[in-house]
Amino acid sequence: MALAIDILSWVLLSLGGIFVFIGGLGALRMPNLYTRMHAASLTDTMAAVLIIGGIMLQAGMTLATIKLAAILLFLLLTSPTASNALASAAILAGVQPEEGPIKRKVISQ
Amino acid sequence: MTSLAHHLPALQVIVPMLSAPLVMLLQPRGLARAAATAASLLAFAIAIAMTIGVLDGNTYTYRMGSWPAPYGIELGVDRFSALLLLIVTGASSFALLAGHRSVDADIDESRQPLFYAAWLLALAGLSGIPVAADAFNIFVFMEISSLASYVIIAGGSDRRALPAVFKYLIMGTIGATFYLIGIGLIYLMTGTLNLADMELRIHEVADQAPILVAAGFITVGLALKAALFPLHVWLPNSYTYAPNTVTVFLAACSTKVSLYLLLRFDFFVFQGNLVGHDIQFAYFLMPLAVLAILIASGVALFEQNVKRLLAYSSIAQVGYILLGASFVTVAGLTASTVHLFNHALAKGALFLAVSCLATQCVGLRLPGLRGLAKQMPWTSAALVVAGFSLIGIPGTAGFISKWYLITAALEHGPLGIALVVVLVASSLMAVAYIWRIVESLYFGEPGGDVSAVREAPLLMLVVTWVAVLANLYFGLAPELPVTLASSAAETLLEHLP
Amino acid sequence: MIILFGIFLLTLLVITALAIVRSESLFAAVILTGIFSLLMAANFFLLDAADVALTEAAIGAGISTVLFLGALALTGEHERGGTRSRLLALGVVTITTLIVIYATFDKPRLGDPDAPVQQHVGTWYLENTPKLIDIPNAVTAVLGSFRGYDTLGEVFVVFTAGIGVLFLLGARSAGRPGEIDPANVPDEGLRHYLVPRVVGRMLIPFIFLFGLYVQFHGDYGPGGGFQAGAIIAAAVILYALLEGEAQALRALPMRVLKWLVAGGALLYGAVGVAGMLLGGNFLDYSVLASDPITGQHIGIILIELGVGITVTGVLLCVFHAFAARGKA
Amino acid sequence: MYYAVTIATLVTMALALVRALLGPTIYDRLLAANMFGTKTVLLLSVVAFLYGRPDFLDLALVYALINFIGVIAVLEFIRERADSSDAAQGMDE
Amino acid sequence: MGLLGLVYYWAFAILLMIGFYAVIAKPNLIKKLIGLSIFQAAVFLLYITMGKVDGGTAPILQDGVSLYSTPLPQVLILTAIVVGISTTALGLGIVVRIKEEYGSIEEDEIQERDRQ
Repeated sequence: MALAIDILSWVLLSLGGIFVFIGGLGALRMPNLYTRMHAASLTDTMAAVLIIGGIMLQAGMTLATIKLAAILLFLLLTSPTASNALASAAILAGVQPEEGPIKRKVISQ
Repeated sequence: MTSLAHHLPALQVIVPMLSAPLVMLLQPRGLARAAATAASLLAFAIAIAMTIGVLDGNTYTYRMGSWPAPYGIELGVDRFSALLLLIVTGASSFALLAGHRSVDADIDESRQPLFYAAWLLALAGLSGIPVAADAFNIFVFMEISSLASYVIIAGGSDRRALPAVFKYLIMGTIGATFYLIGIGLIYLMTGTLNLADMELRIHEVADQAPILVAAGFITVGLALKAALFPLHVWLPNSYTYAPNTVTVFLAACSTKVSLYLLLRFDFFVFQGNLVGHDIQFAYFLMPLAVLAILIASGVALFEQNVKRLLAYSSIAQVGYILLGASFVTVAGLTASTVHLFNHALAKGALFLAVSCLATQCVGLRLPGLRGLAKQMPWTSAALVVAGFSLIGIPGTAGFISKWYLITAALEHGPLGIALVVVLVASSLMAVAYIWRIVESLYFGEPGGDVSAVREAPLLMLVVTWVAVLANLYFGLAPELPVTLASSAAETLLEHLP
Repeated sequence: MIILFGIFLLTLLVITALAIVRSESLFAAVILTGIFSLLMAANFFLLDAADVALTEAAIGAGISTVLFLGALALTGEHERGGTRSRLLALGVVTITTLIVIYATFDKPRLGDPDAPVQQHVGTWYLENTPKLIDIPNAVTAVLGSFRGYDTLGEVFVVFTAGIGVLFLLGARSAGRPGEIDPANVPDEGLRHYLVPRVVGRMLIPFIFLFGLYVQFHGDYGPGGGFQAGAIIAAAVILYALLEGEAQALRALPMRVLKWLVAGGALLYGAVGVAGMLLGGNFLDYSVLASDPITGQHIGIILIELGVGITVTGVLLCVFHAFAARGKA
Repeated sequence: MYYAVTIATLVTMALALVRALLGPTIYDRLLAANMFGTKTVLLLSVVAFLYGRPDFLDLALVYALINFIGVIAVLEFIRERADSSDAAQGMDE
Repeated sequence: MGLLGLVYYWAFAILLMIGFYAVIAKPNLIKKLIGLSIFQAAVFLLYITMGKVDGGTAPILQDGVSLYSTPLPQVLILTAIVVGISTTALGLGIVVRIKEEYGSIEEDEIQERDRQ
């Protein structure tokens, strides 16, 4: 049983690590603001769930787990909210998603 | 009564400090002013009590929170710090007593409680530094006094006060941060923050690079705060555009406290241990002091604004004080410590007289002062006598310190004679720039109609004249500052190897 | 391994700092300053300074960003660019840096248990905190009791800054009324953004609760008055951002805030004076109760409370002072 | 495994930092800053366990909270600026 | 380890340099304040670095742990951080007033306007 939990938690942690990295890559490499946001915010949430879930399994039933749950809850609430607010602010300000093939080079400025 | 005497060093700081929040909450401005003045006078009384105590041979130490010394924070008052406390609390009390006209003119009523609260904090910060015996505690109080000084300087109605104060804030913070780096490095090598403990423990590591670097950082940081030439650029504008009362207070004591700290660190903490300290003084500080004296006096010769003129003269006086210290002899240190006191008296009295002038004359430019002596005889006379003291005419306090400086310089052979020449030259320059004020007041033709000009309010005049008479008194009977200063000098030198 | 993480973070820190200095948009610089603070805090955490990391995060990344933004809203966000006296600056800076680097050669290496810092006073604190004060967090013990006088000074530094900003921004300048009437300020706050508003409102009570936890748990874990004050102030600032200044001012009027500012400082001072009246020295908490250790506990809780109140009050006063200046 | 997660987080922080430096719009920077914040939270949670001091998770909570407030503050700032001037085009370079 | 330990001190030196440069060379007043906070943050790093001990942990006493980093530098830096934010807040207040009075926050423009 303990082994199963260990394996499960390692799987979660490594998946989380991969998600984190993919998100970072996406935020860097995607061509425009909205796609970057897409990459960043989705992986953010997923990675947080996976990593904190993994740690929670390691921690077992302690005060730490409750704190971790609080952190997770907090992240789940605030992270998408911040992304949403960001996107709507960008749209209101008139930042246009670019269509078609990428015109600008990504790392131009 | 003994228990009260025991608490005096703590009370010196906490009376003004804890009065500040109370003053802030007092709404009618008269009440806030009265409370601030009362707190300041109480602090002055405590300083006098402690001075009497140290003259009787006591030294005060106080353990905050009753924790033993290197672990808790210790306070200590010896003769040197007592002298400083007298200057700080005295300047604050005189300025507050004389100042309500000037404050009313510059600051609207609703903001006055905040102003007086900040004033008290500046007072608490400035008196917290001489009392403290812990390096980091000094930093904290340095910051209280600096922040509070920025606030009260920025209260001036002239908009140019704002950039001036911003410059002061930047340079002051750099100075304080340098100081923080310095004590960080010392702490790194000794593991302690208590000054006395530091002196002992620094001995083992004195030849290591961090200590040398720390000495450099602390000296430069404090020199910034003390407006030592060429790090003085924040001072003239800050003093010029601050409300007049604030100038009286800060000009009399704020750079002095940093100088005190510089001397204290150099002699107590570093000197006994650091290789090449005499080089630091002879080749580094002494030339700077001479330059400060000559250049700042020279600039003062051509200034049109009275406050600015006196501010440059203050930079020159910092040079005098440092020059005395750079001899590293009893005579030299006595001279510079006496000058700390006497310059505070002279400059305080001068700026008090200037703030009397300011009640009638907007702008305080020399041409605007022409012919005011007839209308304001008492103010003008006060200005003249205080000016004499600044120049160092015999019979005034200024003479005493110049005399000691010259005696100390003469101990140094040919170099000393050259320095005496510098001193005489700069005194002549002081005669010239004070004369420019006197000339405008007494012999200038009024530019316009001056019949509406009245003498300053009675209370201001009385306070100004008390300060002026103090100049004369300490010129004729200089025992108090000289006793304190010479024993301060001896204690400073005791720490040399 | 962890030291490598630290060095990686330091590299990021230096890059961020360079970018901040080079950036011509002040707005971008402020955002980067937030990142800088987070990096700094992460570094502090790796160096075992949990309390400092907490403070740096709450104050550096949170409050100071908000304050900078508040000022930027009033001053404009573009730097005109260019540098002044570049050579002089480079000269001074290079000399300073060389001197500092010169000092590093004789330094005890990082983490050396025999370094003087670890020996003398530091050991004493670690050994005596359980005996004399009996709380687990040695940082709180030193902060609150052994060096309580510094902390008092620190509270008064914050207090000075608070009254300073009130004093400066209370001044009437051309065409600007000093105070705004909170009743008739129209639509403001993030009302257009429904989602943040709903979520934010939901979170505020929890943030408050967490602030109180940090305040009173400071004896046992990282935390204390400064951090709690910053967190609670942040909660109120969040409320003000979501619902508008006026709402926040209605909940906590300026008058109340001023009392908080003065009250916290006075509470701290009063604890010290109480020690004096009961026969100890200033800030001696041992005499506050019959048992010295209980006395220390009472003293530390009270002064931390004073710190928290003043910090909350000052930060909110400063925030409102900037905001009011913009709206008027 | 904690180490691997830490390294992944650190690398992502670096990537986010690059995005924050490149911009080009302020929203990109803000996005990067937000991402940076959540990564710091994760980093702290993991390192707290790496150090064996899970009581330091309080810190991570504070970071999450401060990060959120920071983003909201910046958005409010942008909105206010957009209200007061029409110069705001979202581009800052 | 020896060299790695020095890296922290050097990072302190470099950050100090960057902040100090911004304070001296940047004419924009807000940029100066930002530089000032970097400058101060560098000093915080110096203090915290010296408190760290190998294999130690944060000075929050716990059963079963015997080696702690020393608490004193952390206390000092807690104080210094708060002092830093106070200075920044006051500085920003002054900058806002300068902007209102002069219409600019660039040092040379302000000097120019004073000369008029």
